[in-house]
Amino acid sequence: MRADVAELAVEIGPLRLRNPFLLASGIWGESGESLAGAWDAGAGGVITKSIGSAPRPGYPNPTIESYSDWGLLNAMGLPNPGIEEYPREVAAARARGATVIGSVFGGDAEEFAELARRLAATGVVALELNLSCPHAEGYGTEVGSTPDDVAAIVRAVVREVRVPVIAKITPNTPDPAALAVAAEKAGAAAISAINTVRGLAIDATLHRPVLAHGLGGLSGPAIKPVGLACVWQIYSRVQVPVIGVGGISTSEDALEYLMAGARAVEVGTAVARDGIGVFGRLVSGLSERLDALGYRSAAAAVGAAHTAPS
Amino acid sequence: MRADVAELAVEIGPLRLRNPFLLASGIWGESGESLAGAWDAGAGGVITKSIGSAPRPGYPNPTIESYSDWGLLNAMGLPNPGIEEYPREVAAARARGATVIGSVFGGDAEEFAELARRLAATGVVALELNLSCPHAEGYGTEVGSTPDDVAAIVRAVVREVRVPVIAKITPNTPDPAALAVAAEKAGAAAISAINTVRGLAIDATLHRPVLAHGLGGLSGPAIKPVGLACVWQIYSRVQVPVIGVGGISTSEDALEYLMAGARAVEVGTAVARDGIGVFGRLVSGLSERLDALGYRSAAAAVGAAHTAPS
Amino acid sequence: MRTVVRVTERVLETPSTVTLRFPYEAPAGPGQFVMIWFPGDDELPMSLSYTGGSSKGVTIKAMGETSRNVQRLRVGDAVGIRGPYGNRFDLSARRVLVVGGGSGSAVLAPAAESAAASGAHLTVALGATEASELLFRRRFEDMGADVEVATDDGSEGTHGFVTVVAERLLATERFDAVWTCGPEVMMQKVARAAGPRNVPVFCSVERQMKCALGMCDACALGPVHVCVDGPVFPAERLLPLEEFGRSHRDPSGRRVPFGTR
Amino acid sequence: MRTVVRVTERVLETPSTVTLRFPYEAPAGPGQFVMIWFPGDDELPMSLSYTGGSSKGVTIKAMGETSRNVQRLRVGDAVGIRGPYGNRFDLSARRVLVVGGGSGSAVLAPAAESAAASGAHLTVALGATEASELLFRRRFEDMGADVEVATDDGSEGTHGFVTVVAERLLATERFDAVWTCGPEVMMQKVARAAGPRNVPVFCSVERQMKCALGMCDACALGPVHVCVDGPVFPAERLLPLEEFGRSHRDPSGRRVPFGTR
Ligand SMILES: Cc1cc2nc3c(=O)[nH]c(=O)nc-3n(C[C@H](O)[C@H](O)[C@H](O)COP(=O)(O)OP(=O)(O)OC[C@H]3O[C@@H](n4cnc5c(N)ncnc54)[C@H](O)[C@@H]3O)c2cc1C
Ligand SMILES: Cc1cc2nc3c(=O)[nH]c(=O)nc-3n(C[C@H](O)[C@H](O)[C@H](O)COP(=O)(O)OP(=O)(O)OC[C@H]3O[C@@H](n4cnc5c(N)ncnc54)[C@H](O)[C@@H]3O)c2cc1C
Ligand SMILES: Cc1cc2nc3c(=O)[nH]c(=O)nc-3n(C[C@H](O)[C@H](O)[C@H](O)COP(=O)(O)O)c2cc1C
Ligand SMILES: Cc1cc2nc3c(=O)[nH]c(=O)nc-3n(C[C@H](O)[C@H](O)[C@H](O)COP(=O)(O)O)c2cc1C
Ligand code: FES
Ligand code: FES
Repeated sequence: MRADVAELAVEIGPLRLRNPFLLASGIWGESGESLAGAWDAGAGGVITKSIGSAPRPGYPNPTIESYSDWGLLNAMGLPNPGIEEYPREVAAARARGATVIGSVFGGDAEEFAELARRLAATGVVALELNLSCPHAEGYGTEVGSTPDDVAAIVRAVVREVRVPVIAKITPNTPDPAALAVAAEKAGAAAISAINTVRGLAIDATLHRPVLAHGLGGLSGPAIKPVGLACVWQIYSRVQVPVIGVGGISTSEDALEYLMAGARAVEVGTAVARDGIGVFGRLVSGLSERLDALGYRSAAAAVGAAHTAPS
Repeated sequence: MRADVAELAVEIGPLRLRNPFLLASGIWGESGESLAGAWDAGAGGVITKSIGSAPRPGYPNPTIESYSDWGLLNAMGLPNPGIEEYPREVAAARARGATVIGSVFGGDAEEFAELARRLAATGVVALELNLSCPHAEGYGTEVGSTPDDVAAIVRAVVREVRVPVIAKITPNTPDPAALAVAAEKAGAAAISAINTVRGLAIDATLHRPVLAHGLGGLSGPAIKPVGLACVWQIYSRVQVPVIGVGGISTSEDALEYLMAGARAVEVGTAVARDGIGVFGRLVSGLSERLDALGYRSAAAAVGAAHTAPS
Repeated sequence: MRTVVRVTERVLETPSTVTLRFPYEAPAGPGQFVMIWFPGDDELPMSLSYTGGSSKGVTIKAMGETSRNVQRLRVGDAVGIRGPYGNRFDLSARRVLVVGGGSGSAVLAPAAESAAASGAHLTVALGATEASELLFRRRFEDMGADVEVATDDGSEGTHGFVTVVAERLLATERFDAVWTCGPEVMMQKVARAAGPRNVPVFCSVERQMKCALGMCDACALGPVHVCVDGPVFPAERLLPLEEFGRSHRDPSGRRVPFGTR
Repeated sequence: MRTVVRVTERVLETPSTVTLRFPYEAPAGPGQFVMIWFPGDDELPMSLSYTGGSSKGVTIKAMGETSRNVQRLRVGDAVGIRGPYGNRFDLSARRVLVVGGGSGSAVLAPAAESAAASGAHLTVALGATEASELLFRRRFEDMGADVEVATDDGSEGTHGFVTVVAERLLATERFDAVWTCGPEVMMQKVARAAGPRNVPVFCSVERQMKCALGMCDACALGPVHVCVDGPVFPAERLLPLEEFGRSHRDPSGRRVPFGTR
């Protein structure tokens, strides 16, 4: 028996997570049984697919392109069964004991607010706002790309719901911290960063984009530096907790995010490469690393890289 | 003897390049002899290190972190001998016959204009504006992150010089095409995209950022999808030629950029992995691929992915 | 990790089904599938109907828009391939009953072929709407299998569902395993007939697929992801699932009963 | 690709020079260097003074701020290592004259050690400001080399520059090769003395280094990049260069004559 085992539970505002590892939105989140499966595999909480007002088939295939073991480009196109049907999936996951965080996307503040209200009613413990969905089909920019947009959406949602609201920030911006500050001022209880990085794949032999939609979002190891930079910048400008996302597949990656300022992390693409068992490995790996470095808890490591002795 | 060999020479406005492969700014560009070396190795043109008003040592080491074979993070901090000393390096490269493009960076439009004027006087065939340098030390955003900034800088430079002005666009923006459109309207003869993607590396054992500066810029294969997306978006919104940069290390990569809309490409990080011989391989590889796909010239492939038959 | 290949051979197997052969080096086994991209059109999961060596193949039945368009592909046309994905049939059984309906033979034929080559004895129950649609009948015969057929219209063999043939065979002969692929109701019936006789049944199932990497949840079937946990499952894993044989999920993730759009 | 290691051994070689040993698996050979990061301080290029096996070492002379700070590192302290980078000494010569000045012995000692182990005969001309600063004198003696010393203050051996010793040795003995590392003016003199006698001279040179990957141009010396083309060069490659022995470039890339800041 080891005398000291680091405490892995973390708090995101009023929310207590049994460990810092959340299933990222869009991964395994279409069905309640899958959400429950990720919870059973050891996730500290699971985030639903981003849910919209109406059922959406998403873009046609090809929807993904993968790059050896360092990256994945996707343009799923936010497929989801819609807010009408989705509550049964949340119920299925909750029935199995999962800590479920809802994710919603909309075209404007009003739509976000209405979706949030309805998803909150299913008993999710928090709501994450996907502030990186395209404004309109085929057009490059995103709903949450200016501080004003972000503030308007967060404000509208916070008025509607009592659960903590997490603003998920895009990396495709000159100043992610400015978006986070806007979200915090508007009442967000936490900031998550990042969503995918805008990208495109071309097949030269076929002289066309690979993804049916053309533009997509890059995820996986390649974006870890990008996510770390955003978390680093955001952490030093907001008071609310930050949740790190982007390229996390090992406990070392997660620890780097904690030290950059994340209080919890989300894991997406790693599920594709390593299977859902990745959560078990992340949990035990982080525990060992924290012990080895002498941290008594995951929380104690949060932001450590900002205060390194020189 | 093959009957048809694709023409590799391309035109960027009034500028004719013997092939589409340019040495990217910041790579081998501190000394004139190195620039000449890249030219001798087969580059279609060489871009100088970004030159500022005064000599700058750059940030202390560590200035780079590498990720297996897919990426590199750097925060060199724009080291350069300053505009006073640098002309001798351009002269040395030109004496060896190199097609030299100058690169400058500044804190505002006025500084850019003055630097451009002085560098243009050295006989560079074009000027690239590095519109991605930090506004101020340690602060995250960049000089060229809004269309207004970009327009003001380009306008000021275009007034001062007669050589074609290339605006180099940051990927850390919601809408790269908007920056490109602003540059075009202000008189840029071409757009180059992209500079590095904002990133950070943390060492968890040492609980501190790896780079002395903290934040850095990601380059190499990992950012190819990001660069392709920017070129793709820019190409469909401007008339002037686009120059693709980011993660190019094979002729296939280059061809993808051409098809996304680039008329020429810049090669940076690949020089670290593959040596300067990469230029020779890129030139011959592109020639073969164009032949195999039935293109009579590199120029004929430009934008091909925008008009794919469905 | 996508490879663009050119079709080297095209065989019209039935009036509605075409086989495309192409060079593809990645090792694969019977049961596995690829994601095949028809440029300008959809990318679809397709079982490898030829799994060995460097010339692979898929056998595609005209169903919806893409699979209909694909019938027009010609030798020399380019397609994108990624994979193979998913698991393989366990080829250790020595006496195997193969039950195929419609395009199900596409995945069953290479499995049967491998088993036959290593000495297994195969009995094949083959079903189709009509005689001309019986897929790979000749291929099964060529490997020395006993082939019995059923057609919906009675144009050949038993008049009616192939399940009738399968039930009779299960009642009269002894098998170590049943391999089946076809409509889920068919597979359900086969599994229920084999269960009491303690013959393990392996079903190859189909679901909506997008990533094929076990990530996007498009292919979720209860607790499993068909793309990585399957497509081949022991029937006892499937029978308890509420959705098996009853509903699948459309591209948006809505649950849709079989037989409706 | 950076590894954080902990110092396992610390040896004070001279009053101003310390050797740090640490576990580092990557294979390396004499002549190569690592980029060693002293957290909270600079990252510097350092030749490996111990290149074999999994316990590597560097030997650091107090020069500027970082290399002075480093003298205070203790066993158990963490440093970051990347590399090894650069080329190696050609160890095929059988009669070698080794000429080291100051910390130059750091890179020459492992080369000499390897050559001696395979039967080469070594003569070492070692120079330093004063007797106590003669680096690795004992290590050279232990490998069976003939060691001759020179000190600037005459506290031991020849009074004056080590080049005087080297010139005398070159005039009186026969060598297949000369290996040298130290101030460039020293190496220049050695090369000029050996040239007429047709003895090839290999110099290990130092330049400003940042990337160590052949990309940033910080280490450019005429047409070569010391980090990837060197650090070991045949003298005839260096002697024609305008900068060799005369100037280097400061961190901004400005050309600075040696001996000035
Ligand atoms: C692992 C795997 C392996 C496969 N292997 C093969 C194979 O070897 N050969 C082969 O031909 N196919 C195979 N398929 C099926 C194939 O991927 C396609 O689903 C099929 O070709 C139809 O695609 P489509 O886009 O042309 O048609 P779709 O437009 O998707 O329509 C397909 C058919 O299903 C009907 N349909 C569509 N939606 C519904 C619905 N909601 N409810 C009920 N019916 C609906 C349509 O009316 C049509 O008849 C496999 C699928 C999987 C998952
Ligand atoms: C490939 C390679 C291998 C090396 N191997 C070793 C080794 O094994 N052992 C070792 O001790 N060092 C080695 N060095 C040198 C080492 O990297 C450092 O340069 C040295 O330790 C001084 O670093 P510093 O930061 O402490 O000093 P700095 O602050 O860089 O100053 C170093 C010294 O040089 C002087 N100086 C600084 N700038 C100038 C200038 N412009 N002109 C003239 N003098 C100047 C300073 O006054 C000071 O005396 C190697 C360098 C290279 C490139
Ligand atoms: C296939 C896929 C689907 C995604 N869908 C969503 C989504 O619906 N909503 C959302 O906020 N983020 C979505 N994301 C982004 C992820 O939640 C995450 O922010 C991103 O992938 C970076 O993390 P990773 O590198 O661990 O994958 C999706 C990512 C992928 C790869
Ligand atoms: C070490 C290094 C230094 C760079 N310095 C500059 C610079 O001075 N000016 C500039 O515009 N871009 C600079 N860049 C960016 C490159 O020119 C290029 O835009 C970027 O690296 C992406 O291309 P790559 O993936 O081929 O490296 C630098 C990149 C690297 C890696
Ligand atoms: S197809 Fe995406 S999880 Fe199976
Ligand atoms: S140190 Fe960067 S090129 Fe040599």
